[in-house]
Amino acid sequence: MIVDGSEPGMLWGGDGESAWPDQRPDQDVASEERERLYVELAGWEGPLDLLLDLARKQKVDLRRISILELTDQYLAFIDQAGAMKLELAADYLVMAAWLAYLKSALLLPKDEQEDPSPEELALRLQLRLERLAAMRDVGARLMARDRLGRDVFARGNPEGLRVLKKRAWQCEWFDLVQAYGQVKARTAPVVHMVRDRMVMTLDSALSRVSSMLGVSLDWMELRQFLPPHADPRLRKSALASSFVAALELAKQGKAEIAQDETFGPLRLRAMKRGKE
Amino acid sequence: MSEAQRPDELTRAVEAVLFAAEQPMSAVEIGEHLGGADVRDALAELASHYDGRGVELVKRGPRWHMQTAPDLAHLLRREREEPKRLTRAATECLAIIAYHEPVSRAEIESIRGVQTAKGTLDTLMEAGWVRAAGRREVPGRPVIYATTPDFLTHFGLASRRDLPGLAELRAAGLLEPVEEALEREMISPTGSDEAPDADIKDEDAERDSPPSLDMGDESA
Amino acid sequence: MSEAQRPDELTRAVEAVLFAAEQPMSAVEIGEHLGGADVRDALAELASHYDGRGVELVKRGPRWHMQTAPDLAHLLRREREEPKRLTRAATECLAIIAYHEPVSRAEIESIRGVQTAKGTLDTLMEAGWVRAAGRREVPGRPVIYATTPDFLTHFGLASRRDLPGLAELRAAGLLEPVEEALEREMISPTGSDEAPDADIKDEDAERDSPPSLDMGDESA
Repeated sequence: MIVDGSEPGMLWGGDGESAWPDQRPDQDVASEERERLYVELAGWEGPLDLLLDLARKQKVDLRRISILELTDQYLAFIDQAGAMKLELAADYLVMAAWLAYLKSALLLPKDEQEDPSPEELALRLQLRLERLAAMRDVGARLMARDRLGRDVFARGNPEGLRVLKKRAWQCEWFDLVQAYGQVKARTAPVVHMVRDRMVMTLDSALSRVSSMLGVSLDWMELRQFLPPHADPRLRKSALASSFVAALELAKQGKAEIAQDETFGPLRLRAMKRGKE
Repeated sequence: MSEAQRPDELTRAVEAVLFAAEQPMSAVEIGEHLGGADVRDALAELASHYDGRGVELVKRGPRWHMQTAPDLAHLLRREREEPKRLTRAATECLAIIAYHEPVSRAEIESIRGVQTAKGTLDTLMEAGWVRAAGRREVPGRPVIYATTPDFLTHFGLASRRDLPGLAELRAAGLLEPVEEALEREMISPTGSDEAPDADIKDEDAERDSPPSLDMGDESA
Repeated sequence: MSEAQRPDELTRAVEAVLFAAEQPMSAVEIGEHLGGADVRDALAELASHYDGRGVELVKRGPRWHMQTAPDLAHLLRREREEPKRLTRAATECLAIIAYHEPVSRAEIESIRGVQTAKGTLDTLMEAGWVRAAGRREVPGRPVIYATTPDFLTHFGLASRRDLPGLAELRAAGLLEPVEEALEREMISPTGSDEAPDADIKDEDAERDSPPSLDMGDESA
C-alpha cells in the first residue's frame, strides 16, 4: 500500500479532531473490553497521538524508544480494534500499513535498503513524537501557571479610567466669511429676479412684431424682428416670444406665415387687406 | 523604597480579598471568607497603611472597600481635546448669527434657505461662540441668538463691524456661484449693495437689491 | 502602623491610576494619562513597595497591572468560577503558537499530526490570547498566528522568554523543525532531496509549510 516510504500522519483522515472528542471520557463507563478500547480510541487525536501514548507507556526517554516495539504495540492495537469491528479512521490504518512497512524494512539486511533508510524513517518518527511530546508538556506547564482570573486576581471593581473627549471646534475667519458669501449667493432672490427678467414678454413681442410688420410689405424672416444687439439669452427669449406673437397675429388675420421646408426659415408678412 | 515592615499573613490575605472584591465587604464577611478569622486588627492596619497613598481603604457603614484617594479622583476622568472642524451647516449658521444678530432660529433658516438642525446651534454654543440672547417679543417668543466675546477673540475681530461687507465679499469672489454674464451686468455705478448693516432684519437683507440691478425688458 | 515614608505625588498618582485601570497599562500610557510624566521611577518604587504584600504590581510584556499575590490563590479561588478549561487540542495549539510564533495553521497541524478544527483557533482568539499576525509570503500566503499581550498577562509571563521550559526546549533542539534535526542527527546527509509532501497531501490552500517547520515526511 505504501511504496514511497512516506510517513503517514500527515494524511488527514478527514475527520481529525472534529470527529473525536478532545477529552478522554472517564474509564468508569467502560466495563467491557470492547467498549473500553473504543472509548480509548475515541480519546486520541489521530495516530501520532496514539503512538505518543504507547511510547510513553514504554517509560523510557523518547530518544531511546524502541521503534520496533512501538510498531508492534500499534499494530496489535489496530488488530484488536479490527477484530472487534470497530470503525477506524483511515489515517489509523494508513499509519498501521506504514509502520508494518517500516518494521519489515528495519528487519531486512542492510544492503538491500533503499533511500531513505529505515533508520532515517524511524528517526523521523521519533523526532516528530518528541516534538509533539514537548508541546504537550509545555502546554500543561503553561496551563498550570498562576493564571489571572483563576489564581491571581485583578481588582474586582476598578473605577476605570475614562478619557472624556472634549471637542475643540475649529473654524477660521475665512471659512466664516466664505460661508456667509455662499449663503447670500445661494439665497439672494435678487439674483433670480434678474435672471428671470432676461426675457421678452409676449406683450412686448406682439407690439414689436406688429409695428414692424406695418412698415414692410415684403416677406421678412422671423429673426429680423429680434432686437439686433441683445444679449444672446435675451435673443433666445425674444425669438420664442416673437414666434408666439407671429402665430397670434396670423390667428387674428393680421399676418401670414410661410415655411418652405421643415426647420427652414420662418417668413412673415402683413396680410393684404384685399385677400381677406 | 522597600517596606521595612512586612504585613503578616492575615493582613496580606485581607488586603488581597478586598482588592479582588467586587462589592464592599463587612469585617464579618471577610473573616468568613478567610475561614472565620478575626480581621479587625488587619483592617485597622491596612487602613493606616494606605492612609496617604494613592489608594485608600475606607469604611462605609459596616463595609470596607478600597478606592482611589478622593484628591486624585480627577485622574480618573481626564479630558482630552479633540480638534474638530466645524461642519458646513454650523459655519453658515455662525456666519448668519454674526452678520444679523440677534436672530431666531426661524430667521436663520429663512436666510439659509434650509432647515437648521438643533444640534447645529448646540455645537456653536458648546464651542462658546454663540449664546442665547433672550427672546424676541413676537408671538411664540422665539429664543434669539448672538455671538459671544469669545467669538470675537477666536476670529481676531475687534468688533462685528470688522466683518467684511457684501461688496468686499463680492470683490473677493466670495459671492459664488454667480454667473459671469450677470456679474458683468451687475457692476453698476449705483452699487449700493453695501452691508453688513448689522441690524437689518433678514427680510430686509433679502430685499437689499439696489434698483440698478433691475434688468428690465428692453422691449420698451 | 503608619507609613514612615509617604509616597510622592507622582507615585500616588501612578498608584491610583493602576488601581483604577481596567486593563494593564504600559509606562507610556500611564505617563500620557498623567499629562506626559515619566513614571518609570514611580513604577519601580511601587513594585518594590508592593513586593511581599497581598497585592503586587507586575509587569507583563510592556504593560503593568496590579494583582493579588499568587500564594494567596487558595484563599481567593473559593466560590469563583474557574475560567473555562481549554480542550487538549486548544492547549496544544496555544503551546505551539507560543513556542514557535508566528506559525501557520499547516505548521501547527504538522506538529500535531492531525487537522486542527476551525473552532480551536477561534477559541484561542476569542480568549484574546492569539491573534492573526499577517501572512507568510510563500505560495498560498497563509495566515500566521502569534500570541497577544493578553496572553502574557493571563499566564503571568514577563515576556515570551519566560515561557516555561523554553530554554531547555531550545537547548534540546526541540523547537527546530524535524528536517533540521534530522540533518544534524544523520551522519550521512544522504537521501534528503526533499519534496515536502505537505504540498501534495494537503491540496487545499494550506501548502505553506515553510522549510523551517516542515515536519514532513519526505518521500524519497
